[in-house]
Amino acid sequence: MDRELFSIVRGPVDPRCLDPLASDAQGGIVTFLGVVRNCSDDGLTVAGLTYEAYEAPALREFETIADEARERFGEVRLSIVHAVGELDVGAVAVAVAAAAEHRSAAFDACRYAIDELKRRAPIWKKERYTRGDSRWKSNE
Amino acid sequence: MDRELFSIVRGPVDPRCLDPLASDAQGGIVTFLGVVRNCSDDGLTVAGLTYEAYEAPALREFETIADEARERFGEVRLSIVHAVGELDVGAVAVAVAAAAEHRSAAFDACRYAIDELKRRAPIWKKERYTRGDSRWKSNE
Amino acid sequence: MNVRVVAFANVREILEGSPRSLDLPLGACAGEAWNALETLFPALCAHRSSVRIARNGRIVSLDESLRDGDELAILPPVGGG
Amino acid sequence: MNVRVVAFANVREILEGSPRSLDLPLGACAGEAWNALETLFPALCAHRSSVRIARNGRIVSLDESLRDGDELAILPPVGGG
Repeated sequence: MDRELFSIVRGPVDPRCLDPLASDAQGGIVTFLGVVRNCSDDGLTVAGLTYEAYEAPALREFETIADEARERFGEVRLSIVHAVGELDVGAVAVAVAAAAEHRSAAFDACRYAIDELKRRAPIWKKERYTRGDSRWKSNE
Repeated sequence: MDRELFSIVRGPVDPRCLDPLASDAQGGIVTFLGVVRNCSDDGLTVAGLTYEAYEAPALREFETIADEARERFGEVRLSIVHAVGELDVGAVAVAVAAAAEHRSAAFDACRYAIDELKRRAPIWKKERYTRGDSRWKSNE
Repeated sequence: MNVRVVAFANVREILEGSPRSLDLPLGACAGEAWNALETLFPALCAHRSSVRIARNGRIVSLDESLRDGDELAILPPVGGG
Repeated sequence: MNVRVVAFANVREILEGSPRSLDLPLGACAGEAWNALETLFPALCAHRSSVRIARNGRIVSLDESLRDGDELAILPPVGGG
């Protein structure tokens, strides 16, 4: 039960870090990977993203979110890993995995975790554009 | 756009076969892995599962499900891979990945695909128990 | 005429070891093919209400007419995933 | 008393290159700390309504009393994921 992982890593997340979440009692594993897109929501061509985090509070927030998911969706195991630093287009910025006996709880917990992470975790993102400038982008 | 994969493989699914689904335009990738559990829904200890498929119609059904997901959830790419043959506990029996510009469509499409696969795809499963017997199990 | 029979899961096990083709009168429908199979394998009766029949890979109703050389598949309730 | 100031994203850029500690009267609250920062960095005014303040890693209201040695974090709207 302690192969859950809550982590902030420098540079792209390697999704294989989520593999140890699997266990013989869990039939469904749902994974979300957030990948750096080549286009911003307002249509600019993105060269990459730079993330920064208030690390210790962010990790505590990950664990709180996982606790809340367990309260809501029953026995489920979660891993949450977020990148900081400079990421290129195509890099994995965030990886969330939820393992549960049945798939419904795994889907619900994974979605809850990424939604809440984006809403609450003290992490910030700067979009760097190919035209040369850059801009901090919040999720609000 | 043709790095989608619809496949039936002999033996456990290697989830890395889903990796080519990622692209620079897709910001969210949701993956579902169905893993062989060590316990049946009626509490028996499971030694493994044996799957069989009506292969060509099953593959057509995978593609139909992907088309339906696109109609419902917009631009989304899907891969669906299912195992046949004998699988041990812990093996991946089915892998579904959905990639979309934003995470909501990716979650919805992945969940739709696995729900419909279980409901409709011509695939059958026999549970083999450690006590020696075995039983065909339908999803109904 | 002659149709090839394929079956899966518990129904496949009932048919196991039998010839996988079925001689039928010209113009027979899927329901008649099922009845012929039930006569050969009485254990199939228990599955009558739960199986579906596919003709050349597509689900059909029991009144679907068959042709020589068709592949007739007997599909019990599915269990994928 | 003295508190350490950490800031992130656009607020961090406004404070960049400045000493990261702030001298405050004994018993000052988080709001007074913010006002002191605004006086030093007028560009912060535009962020007054959107930032949150954390004391030693926990979000607090502006009337939260500070202690010597606290870590005061200035958090603009988040953008993780």
